[in-house]
Amino acid sequence: MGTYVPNTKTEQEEILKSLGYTGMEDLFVTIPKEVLLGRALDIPDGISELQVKKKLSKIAGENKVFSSLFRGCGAYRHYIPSIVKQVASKEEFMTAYTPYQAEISQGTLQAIFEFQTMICELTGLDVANASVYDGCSAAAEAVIMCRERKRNRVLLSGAMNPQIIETVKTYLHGTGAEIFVVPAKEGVTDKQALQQMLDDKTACFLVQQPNFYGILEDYEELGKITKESGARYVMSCNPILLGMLKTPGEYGADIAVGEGQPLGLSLSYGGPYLGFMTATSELMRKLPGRIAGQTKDARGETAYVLTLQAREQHIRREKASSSICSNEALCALTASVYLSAMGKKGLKQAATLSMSKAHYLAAKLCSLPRFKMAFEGDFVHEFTTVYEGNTDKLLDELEKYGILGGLPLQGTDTGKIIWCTTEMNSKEEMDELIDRIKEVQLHEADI
Amino acid sequence: MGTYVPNTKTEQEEILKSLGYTGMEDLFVTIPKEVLLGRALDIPDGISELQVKKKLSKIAGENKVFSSLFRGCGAYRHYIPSIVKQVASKEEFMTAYTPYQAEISQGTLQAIFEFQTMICELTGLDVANASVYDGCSAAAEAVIMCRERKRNRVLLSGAMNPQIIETVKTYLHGTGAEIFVVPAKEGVTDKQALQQMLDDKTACFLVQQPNFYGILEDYEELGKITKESGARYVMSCNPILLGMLKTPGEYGADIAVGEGQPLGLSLSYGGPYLGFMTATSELMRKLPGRIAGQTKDARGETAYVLTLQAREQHIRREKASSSICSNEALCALTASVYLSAMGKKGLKQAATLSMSKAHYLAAKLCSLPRFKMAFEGDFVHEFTTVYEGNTDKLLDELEKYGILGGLPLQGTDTGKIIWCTTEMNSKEEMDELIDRIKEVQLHEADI
Amino acid sequence: MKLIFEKTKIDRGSMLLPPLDVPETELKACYKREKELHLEAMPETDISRHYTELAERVYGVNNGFYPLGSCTMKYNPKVNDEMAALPGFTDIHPLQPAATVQGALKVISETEKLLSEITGMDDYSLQPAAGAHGEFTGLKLIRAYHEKRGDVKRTKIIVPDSAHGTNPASAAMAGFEVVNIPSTDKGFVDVEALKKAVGEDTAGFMLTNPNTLGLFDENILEITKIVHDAGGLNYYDGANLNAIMGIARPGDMGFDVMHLNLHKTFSTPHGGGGPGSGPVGCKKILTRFLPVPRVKRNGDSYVLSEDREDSIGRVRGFNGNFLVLVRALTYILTLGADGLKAASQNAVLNANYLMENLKDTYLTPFSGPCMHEFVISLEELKKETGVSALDMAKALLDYGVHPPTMYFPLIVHEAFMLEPTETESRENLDKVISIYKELYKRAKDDPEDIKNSPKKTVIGRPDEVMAARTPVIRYDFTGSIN
Amino acid sequence: MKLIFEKTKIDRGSMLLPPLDVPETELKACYKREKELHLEAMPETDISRHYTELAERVYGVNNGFYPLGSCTMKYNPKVNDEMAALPGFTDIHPLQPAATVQGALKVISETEKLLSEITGMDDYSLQPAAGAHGEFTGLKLIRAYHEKRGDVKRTKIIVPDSAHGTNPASAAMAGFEVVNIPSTDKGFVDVEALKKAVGEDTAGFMLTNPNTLGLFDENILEITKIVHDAGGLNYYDGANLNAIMGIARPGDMGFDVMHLNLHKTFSTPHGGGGPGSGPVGCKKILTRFLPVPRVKRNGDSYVLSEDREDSIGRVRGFNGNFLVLVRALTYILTLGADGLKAASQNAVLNANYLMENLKDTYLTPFSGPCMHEFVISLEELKKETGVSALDMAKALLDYGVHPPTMYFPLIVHEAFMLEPTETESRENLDKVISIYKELYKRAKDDPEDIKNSPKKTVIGRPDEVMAARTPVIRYDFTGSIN
Repeated sequence: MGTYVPNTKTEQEEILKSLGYTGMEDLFVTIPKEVLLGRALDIPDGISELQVKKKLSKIAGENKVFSSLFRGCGAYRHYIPSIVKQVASKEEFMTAYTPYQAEISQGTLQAIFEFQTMICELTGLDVANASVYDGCSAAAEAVIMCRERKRNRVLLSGAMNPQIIETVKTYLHGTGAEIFVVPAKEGVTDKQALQQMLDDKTACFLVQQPNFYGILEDYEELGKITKESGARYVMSCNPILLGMLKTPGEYGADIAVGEGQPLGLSLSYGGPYLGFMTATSELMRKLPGRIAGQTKDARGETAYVLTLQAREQHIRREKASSSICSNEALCALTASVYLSAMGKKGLKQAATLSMSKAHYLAAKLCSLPRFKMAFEGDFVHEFTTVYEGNTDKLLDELEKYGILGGLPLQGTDTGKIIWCTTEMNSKEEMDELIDRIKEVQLHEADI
Repeated sequence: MGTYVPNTKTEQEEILKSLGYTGMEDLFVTIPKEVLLGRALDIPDGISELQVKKKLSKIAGENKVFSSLFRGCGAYRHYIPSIVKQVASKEEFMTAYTPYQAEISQGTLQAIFEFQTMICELTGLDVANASVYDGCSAAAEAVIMCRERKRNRVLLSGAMNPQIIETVKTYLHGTGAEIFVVPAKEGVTDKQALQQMLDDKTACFLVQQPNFYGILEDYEELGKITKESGARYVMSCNPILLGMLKTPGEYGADIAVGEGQPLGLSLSYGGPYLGFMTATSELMRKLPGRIAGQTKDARGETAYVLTLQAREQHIRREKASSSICSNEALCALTASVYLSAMGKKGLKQAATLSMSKAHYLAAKLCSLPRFKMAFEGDFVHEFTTVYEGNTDKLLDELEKYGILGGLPLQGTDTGKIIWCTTEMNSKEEMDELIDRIKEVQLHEADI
Repeated sequence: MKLIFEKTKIDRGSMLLPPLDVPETELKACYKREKELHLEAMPETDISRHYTELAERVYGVNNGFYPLGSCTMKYNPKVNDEMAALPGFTDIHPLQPAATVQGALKVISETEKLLSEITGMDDYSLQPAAGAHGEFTGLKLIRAYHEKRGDVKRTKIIVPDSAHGTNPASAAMAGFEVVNIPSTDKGFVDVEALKKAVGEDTAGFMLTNPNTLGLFDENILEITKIVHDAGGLNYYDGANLNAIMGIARPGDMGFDVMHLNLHKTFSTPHGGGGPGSGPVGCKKILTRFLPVPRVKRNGDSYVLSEDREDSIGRVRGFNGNFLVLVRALTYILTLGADGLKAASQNAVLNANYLMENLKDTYLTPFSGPCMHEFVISLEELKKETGVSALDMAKALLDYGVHPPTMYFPLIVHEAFMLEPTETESRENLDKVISIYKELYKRAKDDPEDIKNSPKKTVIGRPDEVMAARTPVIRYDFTGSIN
Repeated sequence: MKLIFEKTKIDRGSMLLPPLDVPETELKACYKREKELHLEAMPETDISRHYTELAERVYGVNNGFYPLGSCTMKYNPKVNDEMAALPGFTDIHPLQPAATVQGALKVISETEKLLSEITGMDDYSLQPAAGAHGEFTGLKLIRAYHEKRGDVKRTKIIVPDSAHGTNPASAAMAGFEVVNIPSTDKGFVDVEALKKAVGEDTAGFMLTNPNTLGLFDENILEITKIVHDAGGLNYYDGANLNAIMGIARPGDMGFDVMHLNLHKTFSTPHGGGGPGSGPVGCKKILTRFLPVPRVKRNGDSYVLSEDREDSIGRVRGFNGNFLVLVRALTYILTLGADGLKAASQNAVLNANYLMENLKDTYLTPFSGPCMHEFVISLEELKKETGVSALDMAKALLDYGVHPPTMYFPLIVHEAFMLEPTETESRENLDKVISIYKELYKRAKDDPEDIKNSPKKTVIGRPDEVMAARTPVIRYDFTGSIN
């Protein structure tokens, strides 16, 4: 049996005796007999650390790590500086609880305050929270922020990542909100449709920057249309690209959210990730989740605390704006370290490298037979192609060479592939990808 | 160019200007022109962190990590608890210098004090130092400790690891010492030869526990013979096995040394490792290297300092007992954490597992054709076989299956293989090894 | 200490990324950010020092005793972290084809199975990222269940007033009306009140058991039956599961759906407030509604199914807080059936030992045995000396131990809720006992001194009112950058 | 704080190793340890806390400014550690066949080549584990050289009195007689004294250049020529190489053999006193004597050669402090030709900036430019106020910065030797400058206060005399265990 119980059997017996008990079962006399399990759990008995390490290492070995990877769609393989992992693994940051006792949690609180500041800087908005579960739930929480008694319609761009749309729908199901997807046309939100769907019952419109297909939309115009109807304008953004792209603040967004994973978090099969949320100051008291604030201590020195807790569940109970209490503090810390190491120039460099490589790859791909761009819009580091061939087979073949190609779309989008590049993809890798595709195509032609 | 220089070009120019200089070259005017390099170093220019990580990872990939490993001979693959690596990677322990400023180095100093205590406990001797470079240099330093003006002969057991013998020889070459190897007979020190070689000029006799071939010698008798001649008795020991074996202290040794690597350090192609040194109190002031001692501070509280520095090079200069000033502090810390996690029971468990597996494997091997034990002596977790076949070919074939077999000996010992098992070798692994050997033998028979 | 923005005021450059190896693509001007970005690259030396300084200002489980009631701050084993750092887990993309992530799918599937047996549920979803997220998801399952049956009038969730605040908040968020019912003085469910509250509009009932006083509800089977008989479902808040692993199971008490906090019971680190993980388990009647994606067995291999016929849909992106799951799985496999039971036994033993040794000094409103936590009341002390629970908590900071949960549950005035967990040795508890006794004596002898605590911490008591009244929640660059 | 032995007094068991899966072999009684072993397994929780507590009592480069002269406490990049932790480096046995460790052999071979070019040497051995070990090895090469030529009367090594203590100690250890010669007031070699000292018994001469005053010896070529002309060899102590990378090379100054400290110049962490690494480089005339094993190229692959015809033999087991080499190689590849030079330039720039800004307050005996370090003298201050260099150092501790090297070199009284290194930003230096100025003022205003320093550290000044007179160098269990 593996165990982290420090007391020895002898000590346990001594304690039991000192309490006047004869056995462990005496401690559980208050549990009704009918409820006692009365048998051992039907799971294996414990094993030593050596054995568990062998076991988990074997399971990890059953996953394939692609050295060459061209897939994004919400999870991005950016470079993670060594300092980032090192800092985030500090035991104090790892093992502390939510910073309720401010006096012995200044490190966590200040780190959150710094994170909030950095996210505000990136998005060009006024206030931010300490983070939420992930980018999808951040979008859902943003929608909840926008709802008012008289504004109950929620419009979602159909050119957003479907996971965002689905999560918003789940969150709002049964709450009386009406959710509509504004159709995409040529890979971007159909502006006319949006115009028509907006009314004085509309709480908000959500759009993604760049969108699911990798395209930069006309965020200026979309924002204008939305705000004219009195609805809130919400953008879901890629934080690394915000080092280069016009910000939600500049586009007049009321709220910006996004998936913070690109900021130094590993792919990790989807989590833990990091949802960030920013808003105009007007909306500050509607932000869900934890918020760190600056104040003074009894000695007159600067101090940090969790603040604005009147919004929260442990005070407001069923009247709280959200039930969320955990943020993703350690992930937020990771993102802060990443941003500190990269700085504005580094961030822009990552964005430029990612973008330039995407354009190089797009041109190369479209020079191949049966490949063409799916849409005409401007793109950054993701783009969508149409392949007039068997996409599944193509991607399977690439996998054999240790290459994870773009994401093949399903349903009405079958044949489309969304590709992604970052600074991690070297020219050699891309050229090899092209060569491999040529081989596959040659081979197909043979048959 | 990769760089850890924080100052920007602008700042550097500002500083130069403030110093009254116009360029960096002004800083180096005191270097005679003839000596200035006057060209760039003929090595590649620097690269980014991303690139260097790719490069080193590729080089690391050019080494083969054996999942199944039966080789020891001075470096042992024992289980390293997760807590050990975690503690030893704490930045403070990693990046501090030698604890000259005791007030801000109590952590390092106390850790060394605790290490010294644990090593004394393991060896059953009175005093220990903060560690030296490795097991071989520890043996050499021990010999130096024993030399006296009238005692200049050094006797080394020929059944020791040849690396120890070679290192002692290098250390003492040119110092006027006479070094003799006491021949091994049947895999152990020839007692009669030892008796004959000892005289009143002999400073010490060194023997290994267990010895190079894995055998436990008659340390009681060897010690008795040695001490009767007035020479010092020095033992080089495996620290994990000391949790189970009779200690140098019990055998009457004056000094015990050894390689500390088994105590939680990874194999690491041979380093960094850890030499430990212990002695009777009588020899305390002859111990080389750093020693941490307990004292009181100005407030009357317990404090730790580097002590007995009158022995050391920075005080004694050419009259110092050794020039060593670095110990392997971080490795010593690692060993302490390992010992704290294992405890005496865990240590004994590791020794028992290692020993039992060795005996299982020895029996299995010797049930195969052409295999037999090389010697009759009692062994613990290493043993030597004789193979009447092509040992090189046999081991090559095993490598193809991901198995690193025992160490094949050369020269007069050709045909002998020293095998080693630890708690890391499962029964399945050993059975697979046997099966693979059978296959090789079958295949050889076919030809 | 200074903020990171005050330490580095110019961008000192980064050497992390390689030069461009393809032609540069220039972003069109219309898309370009114009607003200045205050984000200066800090040299690695200074990053290392800044975060070292911050880390020294954080108290974690590795720093000492952390008996936060209902938070189960047990030791976080390092082997779990080591396993979660394996490249085979960290470097896989969430949208990789199933054939290339069989190990990851096995982690999810095995963890689901193990948790099902430990809690007596039929299946689990590991999607929710935290406890409150799990509650929300579980309540969505209850909604889906009634909807599927066309039973649309069931709009109310009954919550005892002793419940954690997340319970009513999650229920409201999931679109339910919340009906609060009172508790008995032991924090038990007031059975009569429950009987009155249930009806045709009852969607479900939420309960933590053992409750926040550390007491196991003696009427648990009657309670769940009342709800079932009324057509409602029973929700179990798993916050306090650490008391009963291998001893009793929510599934055997009549609960239909529950969440766990892997970061409590299953030892994954809290990270200063996350990432957590809040798996949701349920009985067969609800499994069809579990959120997507689901891991399914297809012959010898696993697949990830997005099939959503009856599912409530997606509650977050991708596949849950995967690396947290790896840690929890490592823990469960290490402990196993015998180790989990031993953990709960020692958690309860430690709580009773601590309570027994404090009860002569402090008022413990309920006599033992308690479960894994217990409550003491400082009401008398406050009346006598003016020293409040808050004051006592702050004074504890100066002893280098973390205070207990304060002022909860509400039914005990000036409450301290202590949960020592199983990973403290008797030696540690004895040390804590002597601290608590000394503290009590000091409070009696010199109350003013206690009220002026803490003194040794890096800051004194912060002004929370000022923080909330004039919120400063980000650094203002305009005031400090030239 | 308590010792680990005082925290855990009973063995609390370990769950690290699996049960035996083969029949148990019992050790014969005669081999069994009888003496009690005081080594109690500590629970992981408490291990984590004990070493956290210890770590908090250590000041590392990650904690702040660390200007220890001649120790080159530069920042230790984390990428180096990350590379050294790759399983391909940590999990290979030193006795694996060469074909299975081509990567490791490449690490050694490439590092040897890079160091050769950086220092102007013809070849390197990476065997020595530390600087003093490198000195010892280098001196053995000198001995072997003379022996090989039958020149057995060369038994003396000349060492300037300004040298690090390890120089004479290593020479003595290598079996040489040490001849001390005086230095000039700038710490330069007294050329006339050297001329007198050399002769037919001269085996070699050891020098640190730039010297410990941070000054480059202007007569360097003359000096090395004098030794060569007398038939001796020149040994370069690489402790101060950080001043001159890419700018000047020992090999071009007439040195025949040298050692480097990878843990100084090449940024590998010092580990609180090791592991270090002290590679030895030499000119062609000495390469045949380098210690075994040697990495050699054999066609497309590397082999490890134990061929020892002229070699001095083995100076330690296996293949050097390999993981330290991995770190240094990572560092050199990262910086490259341009980065190494930039590092030295900024190291020298920072030293000059610091000196310039302190010289109005403190006495700097030598006017600029200095190299990478410089010396200030507190002699005047001491005369005036009684405040010694030691007092000032202790007072610096209370500012949270590490004091400089004290009382070295000996030719400057009450010396502080400061080496800021290149990895400090101007912002950091400015902070330090203001601390030093404030400290000086305080020493003038209130000398007693300084003499009572430090006050904020976890211990006050320790009694070193007591430690040495009545040595307690291990814990005594007999007094404390029942």
